[in-house]
Order: sequence, then structure tokens, then C-alpha cells
Amino acid sequence: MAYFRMTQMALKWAISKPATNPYPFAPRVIIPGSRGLLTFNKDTCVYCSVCRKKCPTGAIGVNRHQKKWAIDRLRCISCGYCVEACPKDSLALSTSHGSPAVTKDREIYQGEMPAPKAPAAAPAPVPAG
Amino acid sequence: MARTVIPFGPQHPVLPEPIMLDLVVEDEKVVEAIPKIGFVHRGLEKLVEKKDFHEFVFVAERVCGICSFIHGQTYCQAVEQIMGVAVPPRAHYLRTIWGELSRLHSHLLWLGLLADGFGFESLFMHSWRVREKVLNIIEATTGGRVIFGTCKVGGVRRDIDTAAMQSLLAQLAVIEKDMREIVDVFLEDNSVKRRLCGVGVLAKDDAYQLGCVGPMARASGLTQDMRQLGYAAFGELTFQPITRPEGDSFARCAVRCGELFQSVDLIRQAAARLPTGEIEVKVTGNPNGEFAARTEQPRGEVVYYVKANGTKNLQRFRVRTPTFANIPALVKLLPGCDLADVPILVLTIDPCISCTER
Amino acid sequence: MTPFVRLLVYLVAAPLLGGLLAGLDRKISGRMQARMGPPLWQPFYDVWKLWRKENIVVRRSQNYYVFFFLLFVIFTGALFFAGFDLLLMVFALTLAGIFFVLAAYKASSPYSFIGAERELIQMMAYEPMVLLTAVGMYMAGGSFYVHDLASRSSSLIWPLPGVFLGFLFVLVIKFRKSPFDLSCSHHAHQELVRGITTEFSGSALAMIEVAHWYENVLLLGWVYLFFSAWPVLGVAAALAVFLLMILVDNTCARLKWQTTLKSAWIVTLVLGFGNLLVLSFL
Amino acid sequence: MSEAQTYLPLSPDALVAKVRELHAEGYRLVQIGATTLGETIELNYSFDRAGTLLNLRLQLPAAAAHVPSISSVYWCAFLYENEIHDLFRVHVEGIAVDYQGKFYQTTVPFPFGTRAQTAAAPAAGN
Repeated sequence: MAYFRMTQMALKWAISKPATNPYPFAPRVIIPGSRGLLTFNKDTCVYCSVCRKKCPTGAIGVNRHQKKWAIDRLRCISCGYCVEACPKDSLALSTSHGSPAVTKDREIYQGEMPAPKAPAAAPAPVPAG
Repeated sequence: MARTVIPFGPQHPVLPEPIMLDLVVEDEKVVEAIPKIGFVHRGLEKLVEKKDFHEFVFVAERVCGICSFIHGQTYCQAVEQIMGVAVPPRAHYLRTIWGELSRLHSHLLWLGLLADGFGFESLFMHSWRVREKVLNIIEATTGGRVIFGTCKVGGVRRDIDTAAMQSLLAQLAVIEKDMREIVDVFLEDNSVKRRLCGVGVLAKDDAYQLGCVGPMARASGLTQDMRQLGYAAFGELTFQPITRPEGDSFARCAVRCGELFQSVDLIRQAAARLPTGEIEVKVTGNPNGEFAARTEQPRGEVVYYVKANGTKNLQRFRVRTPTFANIPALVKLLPGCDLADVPILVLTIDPCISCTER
Repeated sequence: MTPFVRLLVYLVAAPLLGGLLAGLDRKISGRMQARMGPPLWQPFYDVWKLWRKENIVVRRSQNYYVFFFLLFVIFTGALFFAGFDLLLMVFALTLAGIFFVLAAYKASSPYSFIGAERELIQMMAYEPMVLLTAVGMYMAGGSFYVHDLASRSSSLIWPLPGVFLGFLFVLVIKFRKSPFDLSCSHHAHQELVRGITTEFSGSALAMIEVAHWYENVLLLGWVYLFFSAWPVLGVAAALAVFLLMILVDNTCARLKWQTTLKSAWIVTLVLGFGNLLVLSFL
Repeated sequence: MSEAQTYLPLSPDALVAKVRELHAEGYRLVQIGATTLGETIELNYSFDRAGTLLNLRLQLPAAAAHVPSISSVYWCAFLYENEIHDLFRVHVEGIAVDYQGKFYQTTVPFPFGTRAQTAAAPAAGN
């Protein structure tokens, strides 16, 4: 009967397992192919700045002389344009979403400098500026 | 009789987005309704002066958070038309499939909101439970959940391989079964019918005169569906626009319910005929010319007017979203209805205010 | 148990039981909606949190009315569980409701104003049936006193099946469940935001919440009264009625006030009045 | 996909008569859009009948952009006309529902107009 369709559905679900996940306590099911956090490999990067030019939101900053690569996580839209453009495959999109960005910092990665200076610990959040 | 002015919005629990209606009510009868928008004007159209036309796809997609893919697609179509780019057929089919998936999730979202509007919480939850499955398909095939980011000028950025297509179709079968359950409740439940039937009747002529588009127009008996223009792969697929003669809220609900299954059918057709080959062509040079591309959003006809002058930035990018065209009808429908019907009437035009204001 | 002990048990145990029932309601509703639902103790956490919140009022006096609402609901329950007059109880409960409405009127916001109007319409819808229930119990049980009715050897359900069904119908209104949650639903998703309780916050809202717990226990106690000859069956019936209300809540859209009034009066006339008519001829 | 789209240049005085003609022929108003081109503002009135688009095109000087309202013919035009007023500073005479510049609440008055227009507008704006 038409009137009891919803009753059927409500009763069916009352005795079956909920469709939702207890999210923060149980991890989300990872869907392959999902565009998540942008990961950077500083060992292969040549600091050519192609990703910076391609990024539609201007989230990436590159300094060729100081061998620095930086990303503003709040601006990144995980579109993957930089991944497609990178000639050295130093960039990739992981399926995880990473930890929430709570400050407007940029993540700065310092590459190996040829000079005998000590390399900075990476990743080290530095105030935006 | 004492008149009360009820400020309905811009922040109100039944409204998904910031539109404001000043409702003048006598007891519980609405005698006048004045809409106000402009709370979320972001000036996206002005952004063409800063972004080049390739990057602008991402901005176009962000015009709306729900029908985002079709926004990007329409923008690409307009630019491709101006530049004379021949998009590979496989890209056309993939765009069609993603467009219909986005219609599925948008309509399921709307059904949930409507159920919430007439105080049927569990139906709301169940609609969104099914929508979640559609979102999972979308995430698996495009990488995004509501912002697909797969459209680009000259084609698409991702392919769906055979295995992924098989799994998509398998999941679609499950979703179709779930949707059947929910749609049965919407169309046959006594209390739902009591709230929807005969509420906000819009005659066929009025709908045409007021410039209604999409399900709003089709529920009043107008056979108006921009997919009939044959953009993307729609020219090669068979479908009939779903119309209803009644023109009331129930008809608008029924049209959208029907379109759920129509979309499933279109995805299946497109998957069966999916041609092989390239998914994009290389686009060189800059556009010069103007074109008004029109596609069918879940909410109705969207118009993208693009004017370019041969530089990498466009000269003008103008969006006329379906909600904008449906607001006059809402203003006409509201006076005379009960206060309890206001959420239903507002929701049956499927308001998407952030895209209305760009 | 002496009436005095029963009264004390009611005063202490009713909010606990009511809160637990509210938690059960939310849990089961959640499961029916394919969700996990909150923990069983969530209503207590909510009230505790509300209690400690800042008290923001439109008019200072609105919270006094809410306090009287709570007081009269407790008083009504006390009358019932101490075994006093059913008729007095019905009117005390109405008075409590009126205080609630006055509190909402006092806040002078269009949402709570229309919510209060709808609450009055709801009272008009359920009041006749509630009165008929009391009258029916008198006709079948020979007394208005709860104490006498509860100590009868045969259950009131046998002579009063129609009245019982009618009472179940108005219970949906009293419990503020869909399809009749017009004036204020359990969550803020309706055209009136949260209807009659829109303008209350902090401890006043906590008092309203606690008053509902007391009220629910009282109403379920009344359901029990129909089966008082078999206490176990009575408790089971009250629980079953509560579960039925949750199911109805999850399977109906919210109806308009016109439909509410009309259907409640038709039910009162056919089931309640019809039952009494048959009873008077037998 | 390539549909035929016609653009008909028109003068502002002839607008209402032409629109009335289109209305009688059963056209539906699709949109009214404006474009700033240097010191002129171009208005496009798009109409649709059975899937073909017809555009009426008006060229107005940005400094004194005046245009008659078509909301007496197509009532639904009032939204578009308020929009081109609030964003482009095109004065539309006789809109059915005139918001008096309060339709879009923008920080910058007339944000899509020419630079001269935006600067000339009172700073507090609408």
C-alpha cells in the first residue's frame, strides 16, 4: 500500500546497519582516483617554476635561487594542473585529504643547496609574507 | 486584520542559500512577498580580466557548488564554439555522462531539501543517503565530489576506462533501485501528496510569459529542454523531455523524479555507445568572437555569453543562471499561499542563489 | 506504595525516565533515518549545556512564564501520580500550556508569535479528545480519581477502545511529532525556525526541555492507566505507544494546521464520542 | 553543435516596439546582458523561440546610458533591468519593480561599469 512505503523503509533501516560512518573515529573509505592532498618531492624537483605558472589559484610559490618550494594549502583546489605540468613528476595528488589547515601559513620546502649551508628542516611552517 | 512582516532569510533553516523574502502575512496567509538578493555577489564575471581563458574553467565551475560540472562544460562549449575547436567524440560522451551524474546528485539533493521543507526528516536523510552513492561514483571517476574539475577547453582531463565504466554501471543499478524506493514515497505517500498537490499552480501560459526554465517550465506542460539542442552527445541519444500538465508543486517534484531515471537511462545509453579515441585536442591561439552557449542544468537552462577579442583574457563573460529566470515565477506564486507553503514554493524553483548572483 | 511515595518517585524519576526516553527517541529516529544517532544520554548533555549557557532574553518576563510552565507541568504530573482528580489534571495541564503560549507571545518575535498561535490551534485540536478521555474513564470506571481507576480489577481498555485510539491520535500532537509538529518541531527546520521556542535560550530552553520530559512521562502514565489491571502489560503498552509515535514521526510529512484541526476533531467525534455513545447505551 | 544566433542592432527608441513585436510572435525572454566596451555599453536582449536565439543589440554611451524598460511587455525583465542598473549604471526608465539600486548590495558602486563611472559614483554607494 502506498501509505506504508515509508513505514517499510523506516522499519527496514531501524534494524539494519546505519549507512553513515562514525567519521573522526573510523577513517573514511578511500576511493581510488580521488584528488586529495598535493604532495611534493623535493629530491627530484628542479625548481623550474612551471607549476607556479600553471596554478590557477596562485597557491604555489617557487624560488629557483634559494631552491624553495612553497604552497598555500588554503588556496590549493587540488585540481592537478601542476601535476600534469611538472616535467620531473615531483608533484602528485594523494587520495588522502591531509590535516586541516588552521592557520594561513604557507608550507615551505627547502631543497638541498649546493653551498655548505645546513638544510632547513622540512616541512617547516613559516608565517606568510 | 493585523499584518505581520516575517523576514524570511537571508539566513533561515529551510533556505539552503541566502535569498531574502519579506513576507507580509495576514494570520498565516501571505499577501505580499518581496525578494531581495545580492548577499553573496562575488563578482566572478569580472574575474575574466584577471584569469586567462584556460584557467577560467575553474572559476566557471565554482559559479555553483551543485551543478558545477555543467557550468564548466557550458563555458568550454562557448569558447570552443568561438575558436572553432572540434572536440573529440569521446570527450563529448564523457561530458554527457558526467553532466547526467551531476543532474542525479543535484536532483537527489533537491528532493532531500524539499522533504525537509515539508518537515519529513527521515525522507530527507534517505534522499541524501542515496546521493552519497552518486557522489562516490563521481569521486571515483573524476577525483572530486561536487567540483569535478575534469572539463577543459578542447576536451576533458580524465578518461573513464572500461573497468571503471563497468563498476559505474553496476553502482548505478543499485542507485536506481534505491531511488525507486524514495521516489515511490515522494509520489505516493499520502501526507506528502497532501502537502504538494495543488500548491502553487502555475499555468502553462504564465510559465512561458514569466520566462520559466527547466523543471519549473516542464511541470507546467512546456516541452522545453536545452538538451534537445543536441550539445555534447545529446544529439545522438534518444530521450523525451519529461513534462507534467498540472503545474503545481507535486508536478515539479514528479518531473524531477522522472528526470532521475531519465538521467540513469542517458548514462547507460552513453556508456553503451562510448566511442574510442582521444579525449582532448590541443588548443592554440586565443579566442576572438562571441557566442551564447546554452545547456540544460538540473535547474534549467543556463546561458553563457562569452565575448572575446583575441587576447588571452576574455572581454565579457556573462552567466544567466536558471534560478534567475525562475525568481519572477516565485514572486508571482507566493501571494495568497499559506505560510506553511512558503518553503515548498521556494524550494520547487530549486533556488541556487550563489550562482544567481555569481 | 502510598500516594506520597509515588509522588516523590515521580518528582525524582520522571525527568530521568523522560530524558532517557528522549535519548531513545533520538537514537531510534537516527537508525530509522539510516544514521547512527547520538548517544543515549545526549538529552542530558544538552540540558546540562543549556543550563550553563548565557541567558539571553527579549523581555525579562518571558522566562518567568516558562518557569510557571514547568511548575504546572510538574504539578499536573504530581496530581496524576498521587492519584488525584483526572479533570483537575486536564485543566492544570491546559494552564501549563497557556503559560508556555504566553511566554512565546511575550517574546514578540514573528516566529514565536505565529508559533504561539499554532500552539493554541493545537490545543483546540487535542483538548476535546483529552476531556473525552477523562469523561470516558469516569463513565467506564465510575470515578475521576486516578487512584480509584488504577486499582480497578478490570482494565479500562475493554470498554474504551475508541477512546484509547482517539487518545493515541492526540498524543501525536502532544508529543510534538510529525505530522502534527506545527508549533515547534524537535529540530529547527521549519518555516517558523523553531516556532514557539525560537526566542528562548539557555536555562529557559533547558526548563522547556525538562518540562517536556515530565509531560511525556505523565502522558505515558495515562496510557498505562488504560491497562492498569495488568501492570506489566500496561508498561509494555506505554513503551509500545512511545515506539509507535517515533515510527509515525519518521513516516509522515508535517501537515498544515487546517488538516490538524479537522482530522483531530473528526477523530474525536467518531472514535471518542462514538465510543461514549455506545457506552451510554450499553 | 553550432546553432544559428542572430544579432540585430537597434536604437534604444525602437526597442520597446520591436520587443512588443517579438512578444506577439511568441518569443520568450531569455536574458538581458550588458558588456562594457571602452566607453560604450552594449546591451544584448536575448529571445528564444523553439530553440533558436535572437539577440537585440543596443549600443549606448557609457556616460549617459538610458534605455526604456521592457518590463511592461515582459514582466520578468525587471530582474535583469535592475541588474544592469546596479552593475553597469544603465538607467532603465519605468521598471515594473524598481529596487532603486538596492538589488545588488555591492561594496563598489556599479562594479562592472567603465572606470570613469565607478569613480564618479558616490563613495558610500548603495
